[in-house]
Amino acid sequence: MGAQRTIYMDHSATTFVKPEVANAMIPYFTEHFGNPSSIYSIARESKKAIDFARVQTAKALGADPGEIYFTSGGSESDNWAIKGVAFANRKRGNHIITTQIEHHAVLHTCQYLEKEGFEVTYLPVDQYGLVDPAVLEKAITEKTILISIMYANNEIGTIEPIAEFGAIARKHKVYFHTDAVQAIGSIPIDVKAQNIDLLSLSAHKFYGPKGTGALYIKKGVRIDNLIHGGGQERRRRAGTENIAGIVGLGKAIEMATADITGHAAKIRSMRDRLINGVLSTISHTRLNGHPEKRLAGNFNVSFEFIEGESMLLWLDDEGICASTGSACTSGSLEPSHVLLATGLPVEISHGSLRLTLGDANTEKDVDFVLEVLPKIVKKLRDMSPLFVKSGKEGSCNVQ
Amino acid sequence: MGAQRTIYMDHSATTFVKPEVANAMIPYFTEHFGNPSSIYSIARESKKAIDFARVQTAKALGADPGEIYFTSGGSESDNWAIKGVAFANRKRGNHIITTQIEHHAVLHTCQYLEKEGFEVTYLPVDQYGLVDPAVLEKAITEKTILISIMYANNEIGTIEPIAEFGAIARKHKVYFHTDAVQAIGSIPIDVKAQNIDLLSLSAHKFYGPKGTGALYIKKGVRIDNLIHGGGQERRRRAGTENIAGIVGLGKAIEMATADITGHAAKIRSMRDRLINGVLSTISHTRLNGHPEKRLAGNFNVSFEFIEGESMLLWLDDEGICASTGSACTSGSLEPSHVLLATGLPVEISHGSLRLTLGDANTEKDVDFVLEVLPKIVKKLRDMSPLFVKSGKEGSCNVQ
Amino acid sequence: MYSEKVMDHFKNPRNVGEIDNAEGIGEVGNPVCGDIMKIFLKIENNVITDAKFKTFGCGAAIASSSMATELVRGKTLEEAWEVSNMAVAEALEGLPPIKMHCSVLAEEGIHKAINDYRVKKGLEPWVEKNPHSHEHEDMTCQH
Amino acid sequence: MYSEKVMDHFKNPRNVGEIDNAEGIGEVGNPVCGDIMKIFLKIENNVITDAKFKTFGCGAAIASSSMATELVRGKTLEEAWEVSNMAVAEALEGLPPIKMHCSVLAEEGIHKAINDYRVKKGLEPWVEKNPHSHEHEDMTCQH
Ligand SMILES: Cc1ncc(COP(=O)(O)O)c(C=O)c1O
Ligand SMILES: Cc1ncc(COP(=O)(O)O)c(C=O)c1O
Repeated sequence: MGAQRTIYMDHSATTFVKPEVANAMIPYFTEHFGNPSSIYSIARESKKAIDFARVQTAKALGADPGEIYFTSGGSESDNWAIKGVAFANRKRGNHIITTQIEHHAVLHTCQYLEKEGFEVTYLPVDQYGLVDPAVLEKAITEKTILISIMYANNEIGTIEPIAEFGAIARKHKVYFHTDAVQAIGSIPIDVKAQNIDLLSLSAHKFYGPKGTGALYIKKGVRIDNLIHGGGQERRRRAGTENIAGIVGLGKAIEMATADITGHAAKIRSMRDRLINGVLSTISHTRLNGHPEKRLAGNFNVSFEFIEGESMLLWLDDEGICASTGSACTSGSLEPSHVLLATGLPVEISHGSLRLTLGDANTEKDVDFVLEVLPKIVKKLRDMSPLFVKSGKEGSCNVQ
Repeated sequence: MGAQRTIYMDHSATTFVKPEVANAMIPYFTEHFGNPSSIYSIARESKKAIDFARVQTAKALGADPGEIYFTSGGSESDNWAIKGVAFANRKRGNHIITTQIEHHAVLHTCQYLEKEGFEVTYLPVDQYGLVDPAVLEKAITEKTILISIMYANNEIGTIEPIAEFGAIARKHKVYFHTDAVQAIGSIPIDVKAQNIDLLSLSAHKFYGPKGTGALYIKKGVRIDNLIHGGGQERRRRAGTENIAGIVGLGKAIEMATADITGHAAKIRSMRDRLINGVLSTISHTRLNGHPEKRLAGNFNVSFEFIEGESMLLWLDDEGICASTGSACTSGSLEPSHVLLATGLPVEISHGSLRLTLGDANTEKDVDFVLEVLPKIVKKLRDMSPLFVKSGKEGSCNVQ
Repeated sequence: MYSEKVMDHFKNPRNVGEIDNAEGIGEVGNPVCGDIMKIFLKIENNVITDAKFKTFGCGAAIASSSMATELVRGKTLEEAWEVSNMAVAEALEGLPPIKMHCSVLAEEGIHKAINDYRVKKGLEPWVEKNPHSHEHEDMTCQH
Repeated sequence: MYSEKVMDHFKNPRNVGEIDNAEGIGEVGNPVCGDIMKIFLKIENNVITDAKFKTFGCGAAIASSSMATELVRGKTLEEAWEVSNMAVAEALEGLPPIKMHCSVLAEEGIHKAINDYRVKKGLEPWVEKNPHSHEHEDMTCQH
């Protein structure tokens, strides 16, 4: 299409790899390529590099290095955490608690477990996407073996009260897993203080490479393997280690967590200008997610009377990369399960747009989106049969 | 230690990434990083790159691109193929046939399935590591749903008669999976002609990156997902695609299969000189695996009266990278299950060495190993209490 | 994802708008499913002399509306009735499988507008020859 | 994987060889398990004046043999008996957990050689104070 430059506002879908991270990885392709399980010198180099990345990752979470297991990404980590704990603790109970707004890597895994004889409670959320700790506590039965609640939502950015959930889980002696894929680098995490037993993360969400993630497993947690085979990752995750990827994850998480507060403040200030600009210039517009308890870079908005994909296509034409809902479902016709869970009417959920800011953005990008987006919304509303019906006046903004 | 240069003879453990492959990958880290599930232009670049790699991979196997699913490596592919087919076909039967010499990614997966109520037959092999097709056919019962036999063994290099197994499986309407992790680039593969229903491969065994593999799933095969979640890989393997890794796999498999015969001939000639040199200068030495039906680069040898690890340490001191058995078990005290399956006595299996040649090697490397290895064996035998007992004379070489 | 033709009709949609006192109007779709099309036909002497649309929907829905109105302009009602969803999709140089329902919607919109005209004229509405052709697996939202 | 001390004793093992007419000889281990140690002691006036070994085994086994023979040289039999596997491992600046059994083997070899001497002299063999200390989880091959 006709774009001169690219404005990337889809950091929650994936991020570019930072040059420092790529540079850290490259020597492990052609030079230090030894299989870390071998005993010769070049293999020991690989092993050292992995050990170092494990320390970097552990530090970012307040965990011990021995509690970090590298995986192929967030989806594998979620699958492993949930199936692994479910199957290993089947004798203690068959009940799992999660929420209606989880990522599909959690939801579909839970649905799979339902077929295998497990019972799953999907907790509701309020209009902002928050799970109520009291509702969680009430859902616990003596058969409950696992609670899995995401740290921050990938679509609407809402940050959940994880420490409260952790305390409840601990009190009832139930394992607590959190999908923190969106939280790393945006929110300070301390797995010990927050009573987290298992935590999933994925490198490509914080300027690391795709295809590398980790699962934190607190010492002592009973969990089955997901991928059986060789003795890698202390016999818990088979497969020759993706050394370059692991090195990249380590470097990326170190950089992403070096100054979370300062970094988030910078992103948040750009994001807030974007939110305010859009909500004040475009009518019939709703902010989705919580006004304050949200990821620094997340802006999720619904424009009434128009449909999301056509917005995306026009934005793309202007060089702006955005999404409706999550990246994995943007090819689908189904409205976002997250927006519906917050009570947004289906027809309005179709007109949703997610702009997620990050290190690729500058204030100029915000200016440009604020210039372009109102025109696109107007153009689409002008051809929408719904807009006329409802009248152009009036506003139902949710602030 | 004191080595001047590195002689890498452990290509079956892992390979370096070829510069052409690394160069193909690098743009996908910092530049073309878009999530292929998104709809904007930069994401479409990612999608195109993955589609292209899928075509490259399919071509190398004689498959359709729609039958290739990218994974995080050989272990995941093996786990997916075996558990996926087992669980999806449970109603038809609960019997699986494999062999005693499979990689642990297959063996441990089968052992896990035994706990889940499946019955597994582990076929024996002859002294060369060959599975007898007649024995396979006899093992099939009406409950058999899957046969999994490796294409070529990672330790002793023996190449199995895969087309014969495929024909038997087809005749009895049983799914046939082969772990071809070691075969890619060494043996021409044609999944259609060989009646293969599922095939595992791993990029880092043919000069591609670690942490990327693929599973070929013939159209129509009933198989459950292993990693649930987003709709990637046509809804069969969730997780944001490792684009750089997939691009690397595509490029690597294209290069590795461009001239298999010519490439294998070159490696084989170096390898044969190494085998002949070692067997003719060192007594009490046995060649493991089949004399002809073996991977071009594989040399597996047992030296009586000495132990493998101490050999490796001395070789490493000379800059030579080698292994005993497979890389994943080299940290373990257990003798190789593959060597034992061929009938090698346990005490002799402890003195085994695997040298696997590949594109990192030159004729000079062979010269150097032939110069150094006899001295190392002599030094260790001189301090072995077994050597004196058995007498220094006589030879029991197996040719 | 979309053909150049689809993108052209999405970015430069032909015949957007309404026709005052249109002889035939057809509205199909459902906001819950994410697409609504409203087709306006000007009909003179059994011939469609003008066609316009308003659409709420994805890129394919807008392009299908644009193309369908283009295709029926100048046609007799009998000819216009025969413009199938496949004809719309083909004229657009193809649609992704999950977007085929948009061309179905366009066909339905034209049919509904023609029948609106016929009913107003006191004629029998035509019946869909093959209503089942409008069912397609990929639809997750049935209209 | 191995400490520098282990590598030193592996690459430059002290006291390799046999002692003709050794007063005490102890052979422990099993070729099936991948390690055998044979310890030779020269004993004069209740003191170990020379110690040598032959070992079939991994790097840690060779280094443990070397270190154990170093440690017992010049010691009285009573003192030598007290040289534990932990002492061997510590003198080697540590061993990986899965290799700790090699130091155990070295302790056992020394004990066996001392008792070989005692029995030949018509004395009671000493009993292992704490034989269970030699069991360790990481061993997959029990000797
Ligand atoms: C025969 C065979 N199968 C499976 C694997 C596992 O592959 P990966 O380590 O890439 O998971 C390997 C190598 O490690 C292998 O040699
Ligand atoms: C909250 C959340 N969980 C899990 C995932 C899955 O991670 P990956 O795509 O790296 O497997 C994602 C992103 O795709 C996510 O946003």
